[in-house]
Amino acid sequence: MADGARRNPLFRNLTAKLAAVPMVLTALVVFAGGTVWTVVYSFTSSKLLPKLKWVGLDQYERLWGASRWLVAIENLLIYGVLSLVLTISIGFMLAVLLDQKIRFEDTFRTIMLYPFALSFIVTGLVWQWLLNPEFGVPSVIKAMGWESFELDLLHDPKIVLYGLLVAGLWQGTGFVMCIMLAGLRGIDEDIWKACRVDGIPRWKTYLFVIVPMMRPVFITTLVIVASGIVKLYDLVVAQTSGGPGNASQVPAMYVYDYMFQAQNLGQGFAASSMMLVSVLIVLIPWAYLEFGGRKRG
Amino acid sequence: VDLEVTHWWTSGGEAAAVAELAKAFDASGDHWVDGAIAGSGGTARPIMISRITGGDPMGATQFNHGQQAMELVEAGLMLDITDVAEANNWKSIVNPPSLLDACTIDGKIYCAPVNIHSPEWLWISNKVYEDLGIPVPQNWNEFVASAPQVEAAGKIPLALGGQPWQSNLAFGAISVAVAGLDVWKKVNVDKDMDVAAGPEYAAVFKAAADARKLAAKSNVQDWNQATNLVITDQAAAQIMGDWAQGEFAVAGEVAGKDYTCLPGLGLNAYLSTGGDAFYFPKLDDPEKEAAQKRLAALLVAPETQVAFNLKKGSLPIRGDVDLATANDCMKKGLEILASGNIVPSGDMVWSADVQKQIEDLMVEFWSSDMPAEDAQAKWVEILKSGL
Amino acid sequence: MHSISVKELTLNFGAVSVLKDLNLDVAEGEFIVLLGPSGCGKSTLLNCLAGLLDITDGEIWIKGKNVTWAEPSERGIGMVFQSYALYPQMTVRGNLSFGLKNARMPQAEIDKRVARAAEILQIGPLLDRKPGALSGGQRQRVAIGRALVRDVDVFLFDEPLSNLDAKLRSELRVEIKRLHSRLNNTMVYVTHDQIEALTLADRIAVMRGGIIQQLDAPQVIYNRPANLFVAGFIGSPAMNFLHGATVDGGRRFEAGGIGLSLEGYEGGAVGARPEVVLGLRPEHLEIVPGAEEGRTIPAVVELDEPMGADSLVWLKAGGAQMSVRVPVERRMARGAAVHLRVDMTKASLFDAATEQRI
Amino acid sequence: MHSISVKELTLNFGAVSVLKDLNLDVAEGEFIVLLGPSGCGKSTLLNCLAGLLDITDGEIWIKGKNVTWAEPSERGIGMVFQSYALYPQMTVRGNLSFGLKNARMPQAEIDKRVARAAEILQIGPLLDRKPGALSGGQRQRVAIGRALVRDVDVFLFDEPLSNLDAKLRSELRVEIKRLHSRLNNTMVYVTHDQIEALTLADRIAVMRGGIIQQLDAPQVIYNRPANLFVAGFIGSPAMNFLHGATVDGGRRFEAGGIGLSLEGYEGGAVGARPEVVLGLRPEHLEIVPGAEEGRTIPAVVELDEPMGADSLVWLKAGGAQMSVRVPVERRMARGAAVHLRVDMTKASLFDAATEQRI
Amino acid sequence: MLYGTLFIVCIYYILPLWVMVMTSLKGMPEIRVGNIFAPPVEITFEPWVKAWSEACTGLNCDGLSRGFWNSVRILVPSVILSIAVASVNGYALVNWRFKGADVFFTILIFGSFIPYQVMLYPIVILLREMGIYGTLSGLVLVHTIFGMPILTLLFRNYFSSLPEELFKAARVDGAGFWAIYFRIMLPMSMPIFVVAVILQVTGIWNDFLFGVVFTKPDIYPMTVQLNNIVNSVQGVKEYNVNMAATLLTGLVPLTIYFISGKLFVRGIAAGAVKG
Ligand SMILES: Nc1ncnc2c1ncn2[C@@H]1O[C@H](COP(=O)(O)OP(=O)(O)OP(=O)(O)O)[C@@H](O)[C@H]1O
Ligand SMILES: Nc1ncnc2c1ncn2[C@@H]1O[C@H](COP(=O)(O)OP(=O)(O)OP(=O)(O)O)[C@@H](O)[C@H]1O
Ligand SMILES: [Mg+2]
Ligand SMILES: [Mg+2]
Repeated sequence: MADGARRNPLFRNLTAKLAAVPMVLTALVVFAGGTVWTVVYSFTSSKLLPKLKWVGLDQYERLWGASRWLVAIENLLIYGVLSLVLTISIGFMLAVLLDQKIRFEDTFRTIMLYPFALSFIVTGLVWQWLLNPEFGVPSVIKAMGWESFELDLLHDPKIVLYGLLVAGLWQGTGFVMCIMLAGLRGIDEDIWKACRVDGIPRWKTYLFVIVPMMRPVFITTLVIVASGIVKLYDLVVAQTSGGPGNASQVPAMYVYDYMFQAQNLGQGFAASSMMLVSVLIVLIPWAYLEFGGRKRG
Repeated sequence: VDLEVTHWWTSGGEAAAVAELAKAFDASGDHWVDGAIAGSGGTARPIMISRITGGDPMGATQFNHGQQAMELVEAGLMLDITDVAEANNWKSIVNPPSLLDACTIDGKIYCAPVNIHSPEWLWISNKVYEDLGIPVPQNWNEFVASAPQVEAAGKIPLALGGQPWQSNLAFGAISVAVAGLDVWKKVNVDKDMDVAAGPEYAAVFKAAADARKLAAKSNVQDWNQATNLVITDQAAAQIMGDWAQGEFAVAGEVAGKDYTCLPGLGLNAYLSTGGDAFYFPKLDDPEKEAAQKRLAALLVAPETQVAFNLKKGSLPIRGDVDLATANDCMKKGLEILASGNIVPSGDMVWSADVQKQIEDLMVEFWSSDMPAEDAQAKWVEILKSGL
Repeated sequence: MHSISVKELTLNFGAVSVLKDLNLDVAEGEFIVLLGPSGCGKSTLLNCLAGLLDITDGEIWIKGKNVTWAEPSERGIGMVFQSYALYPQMTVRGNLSFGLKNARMPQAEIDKRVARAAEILQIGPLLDRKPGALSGGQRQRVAIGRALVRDVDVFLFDEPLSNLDAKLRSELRVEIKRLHSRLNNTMVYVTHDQIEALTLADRIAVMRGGIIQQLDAPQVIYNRPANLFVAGFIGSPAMNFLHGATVDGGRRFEAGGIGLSLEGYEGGAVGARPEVVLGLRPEHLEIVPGAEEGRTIPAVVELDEPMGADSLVWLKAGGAQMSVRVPVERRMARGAAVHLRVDMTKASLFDAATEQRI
Repeated sequence: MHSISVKELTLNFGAVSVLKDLNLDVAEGEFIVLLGPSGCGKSTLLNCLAGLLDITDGEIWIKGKNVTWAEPSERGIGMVFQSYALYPQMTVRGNLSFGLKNARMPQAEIDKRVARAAEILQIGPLLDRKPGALSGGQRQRVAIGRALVRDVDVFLFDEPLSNLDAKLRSELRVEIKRLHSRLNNTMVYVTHDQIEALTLADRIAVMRGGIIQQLDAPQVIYNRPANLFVAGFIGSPAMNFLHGATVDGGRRFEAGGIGLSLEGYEGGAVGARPEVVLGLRPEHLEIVPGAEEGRTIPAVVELDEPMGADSLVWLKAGGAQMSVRVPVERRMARGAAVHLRVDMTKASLFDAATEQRI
Repeated sequence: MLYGTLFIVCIYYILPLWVMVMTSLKGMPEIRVGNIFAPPVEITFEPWVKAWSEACTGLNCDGLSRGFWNSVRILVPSVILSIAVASVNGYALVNWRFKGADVFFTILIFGSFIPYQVMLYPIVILLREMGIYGTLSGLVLVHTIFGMPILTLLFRNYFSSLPEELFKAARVDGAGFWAIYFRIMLPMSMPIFVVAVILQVTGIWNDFLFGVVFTKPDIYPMTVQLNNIVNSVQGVKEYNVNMAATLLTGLVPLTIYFISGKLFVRGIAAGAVKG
């Protein structure tokens, strides 16, 4: 009599476990497996095809000796910090503007969000063109009478990152704005009232009360934006191809170039392993805040 | 039989040349399925390699011959076309023979060369100099000397695209021209690192540093945009391979009249002979294999060679064809070729990895104010790593 | 001078009129409770007083000043919210002093006020904790403290205890009452809990649909509700209603075979009316074994609900369901036929058409 | 045969043990209420009965069958949730018949059962509406109906009335009681509202920290709480506690200058104990003008809370705060010195150390 | 003031679109001389026609039209499959927790941060071993895999915001895993499905890397064709054709945003922020 007998726990809710098989496989085989595979082969001298010829840390030594990689890392840091700060702050400010019970909110929101629908390739091309000093925005400003205006965001190595930034912000702020807006809408109405009764000016309310309260939203956004930054590739390829010179190189390009163009998989894998490490640096604090924090709460 | 052929020839002249190949292939009852991937070899190669290693190979694919495809061959992924080569006697007709050597691994032939490219050309706009009222420079040194006047006239002395390989190409051209064949060979073929670090190459880097100054104002990306600067007389000159000729032709310019071409930068009439070749990944289908072999034979056949290379502006891989219709520049090239003043291309002597690193170095060099000596030192380091 | 004076206040949300020509005068130091079903406009009225909503028409005076268009912080009011609305990332001290700091009050004065509020509310030990680390009751106390430190004349409470459990609610109720008797400032308190209303208020304003139905002392509201709505709304278990008519020139009430003498009913001239409603509170009925002419209603016991201290007996009488409160010791058998003696001096009589008290 | 029998039930969430060796037998047709503070494990126990949580150890028997590892739907139970948990996208009819359809019951039978449930709960006219278009009370009725159609032996309720307002709550309470007397099946009902517990239950299980503190009939729980926790938890306003000692071999209780004779206390042998707590319910105290030796406590009136039907007077007595329930007519002046007469037959006495009733 | 700021901000956002549209309607001569912001003097739809059906890459001169249908063929099954799998994942994670589920989920989330280039090689090997490299199903699988992390997160957050009691009620009613999913959860999840669809349509439609690596020319998606057209510089860049091609490529996701932007925001509020 099966009645009351304890069934094998493995077979309890069997359907649920079967349904989760795709997820488990993806997690284990693709993500975990792929990552481990990559890391393992980063210790080999694989060229065009992966081969298990161990070379220890050679690939890493070479990587950190390559000036292009160093430039890429530095660029990623600069671009990353700027982009994080600006995307989030601009996204938040736009959300605040839209949260003022304005008319045509839908229209404004759509306008700010639509770039998100376009691919980075498109974004890169359009801004490459718009920033062209000969017929883009700079030339128009010149034509409007500001003769001395010189701004060549894409061909001056010192400022090319800002050229990327302009395009990156254009594409990404709308989405962040949406998340922020949703976050703002989730704030208890009474907090606003309490602040008004306390006589706190609006900007102070945002800065000292609302922003701290939206911490989870900020963290989510931070993670989304940060993961995008680490992956930054298409935009650079489309807009500057890493140039002028190496001025706008990013790690993902290095990985790609060395894996496929230089046909030095080992080097590419070493670089990607370093990228994974940087991802971990971003992720672990987040996971700690997000999941560690929840258990306590 | 349908055969998918992948390549990265998408610019105007290139596409026209490919059309010739396709026409010829289709004429034999087969069907050329075009798999063009725009961009450059850098974009296209990973895709091709992924497909071959991923088990979904195309029927034929373009590679620069040399070390690029070697591992694929070693992994047994490529079709051995020795029989085709023997049947058509490629050994004796392919000129220079080094082209076929690059296709040969362990005595077997794996690729069909289609053209010869030589990157060491200087293209000069005659109009710019006519306007200035000075004679058109006849070699690199004269060109450098004339540069201040060009600049004073508000034109760019040297057009250079922003893509990394163009910086690399410019350096390669300058090095053959300035250092001369022997020195070049000592370093690249005999791998003599002392020479690489020596004074001959110091001069090369010095010349490159000069060129860097001249190209400072050029801010285009694609090579053909740079060529276009010369065509439209906004720039005085460009260092580019012989394929630039196709662009001049498409624009209706006439060699000698509208523009001048100087092989080996007018200093040393040596050309390095890289080129494109087609490889044929192994397919399980015997019918397709037969078609692959038909295509291989066709690519080397004289008619195809003429039609293709005329359109592309490159040199044919066999000396026995008649290029009467060839223009001024192409003839210059053919002469050099016939005289045997050739050097092997970088693709043949250095691995992709080393070349990529040199490319990175050159990109850095051309876009910064890195001193020539530093660049040379780094360059030697990279070469040493590839020994 | 009234502490608060609302004159002809109208408030529309778009096309919907939520408050209609509302008048309300609150005396200095008075504790007013706004009571009414959900959506009747209590919070809206409170928000209008606080200046958190722009009114459509009318005037609001606080302490003799027309503040109709003044900012909330300028009105001399403090407000306590149902959800506490504490600033989660600040300590209790920060919560209390945030408004004062913003008004550029000297630190010494701030410290003094915070200390005083902490002492009054007994939250001294909590001052350096964050709201997340407080219990519901403690949070509510901090919320009150935030109003307290502002040293205002008028306190506005919007259902401050609704989020707390029953036990805590009754404790804090007593505390608020004590706070009021200590500070003696004007308080306007929104709730839908009638026990809170009855225990706290000097006067209760019963609202429905944006209109004040009755504004009076709790006992008056309870014992002499002005209309059917108030009668039904106040009291738990609810007042029993018998639909019938007054006959004999208003001397008798008759309904479904029941006849009751109206002698002793304290309303005005009743007169003969075809449709009236007689309201009888459960505790004003008494279960007696035998009928008494004109004073009792025959009834059958349906259910008996012991509630600890006393017990509620549900009966069927005169076609209606009635409840009677009895001491808990008295258990009634289901189906027993009994009689309910009516205390007519405590009954309420309403005109069925106008719903007004007669 | 017990209707439900829980044997040595243990449930851990990770390292936290929520239920500990819990035993509970419920008789056929009994109405059991689980009562306790938030987080004490009431819902957890109910979910274990329903099979919605896998228990760590122990056994659960329903109707004589060991169902410890049976699926929820196989246990012959119906469950009603606090948030109604109606399927928003289905009509009322769809909600009621969903479970039956899952069991592949013939349509005719489904229709019959739905019709019967609709008739019992008087939701016939609502059958084709969606839950969104129903009021809170109606939704709760549908939720009950969903259990009803399944024709189960055991009903499980998890705070079914908590989301409703006071008025509706008392109405539905009566309805549930009626439903029980009509269907006469076993019901386990979770609540933290003691009025619900006291009025509905045949027996109440008072829980704390995953342990049943006392399982008894409502009047016993109310009048003879087994320990301090139960005494303090049940009753609103709460029982008054005086901390003191029994002297004279257990014949007198003394605390802060108060002396009370324990004569009439119905507990067992009291004996002399240094630390005891005397519990007195507000309605078992009487305010009298003069002291009576050994029977009264002197007190000073602090506050007076009229609550409609009666009034609560808060006093300071013997160093503690006490409350007394008086008729609403009797208003007490603040500061008045009075005496409280204790009805010792209804008092409770606890050992301060073990917290158990003496 | 408020509207002024918003207006200026909007110019920044609108400008590129404006330029794209205007340029795509101009002829090449006008582009060479004119201001890029000026509306065309003479409107021509030729660039659009050319981009759609005439532009050449190599030998193929059928513009984007072929890529469009390929993209649709890739898009539809990828979107459906990835959302189906991810929603079931989210549902299983929230309501049918089993041992280790969190570990897998964590790995999955970690996966969403891995640069795609890194995974390219392992995936090539994986697909090769499965024998579906270069096929439509291979690409669909790749999109499903890479869509999984973020979508699963989205669904997980959403489902955990639904009342758990509904799930319990359904279990008491005897519904199993699939019955609850289809009959109870799905009908309640429209907002989050909208978000998922929008994200996936955008992501998959705009994808270039996977499209080019995991397919072959006869199933190249539109973005690959776009890249080919834009990068096949034949003499001078034909900006008008490029812009028209770009716009054509962006048309599908753009339309979806313009139509359902409102739902998107609502869904984001329901799924992304809670969590
Ligand atoms: N911002 C608003 N826009 C439109 N209508 C509103 C708004 N705020 C409130 N209302 C409407 O005004 C009426 C009164 O709302 P109010 O919040 O004052 O009710 P309340 O009496 O406080 O109810 P509760 O007891 O539920 O808090 C309700 O019908 C409500 O729907
Ligand atoms: N899934 C879970 N994981 C860990 N702990 C849990 C979980 N569910 C409940 N608990 C803990 O178990 C204890 C009992 O919870 P339970 O929901 O049974 O309380 P309750 O008596 O129903 O309270 P309430 O009156 O608030 O509904 C609580 O301390 C709670 O924090
Ligand atoms: Mg309200
Ligand atoms: Mg519970």
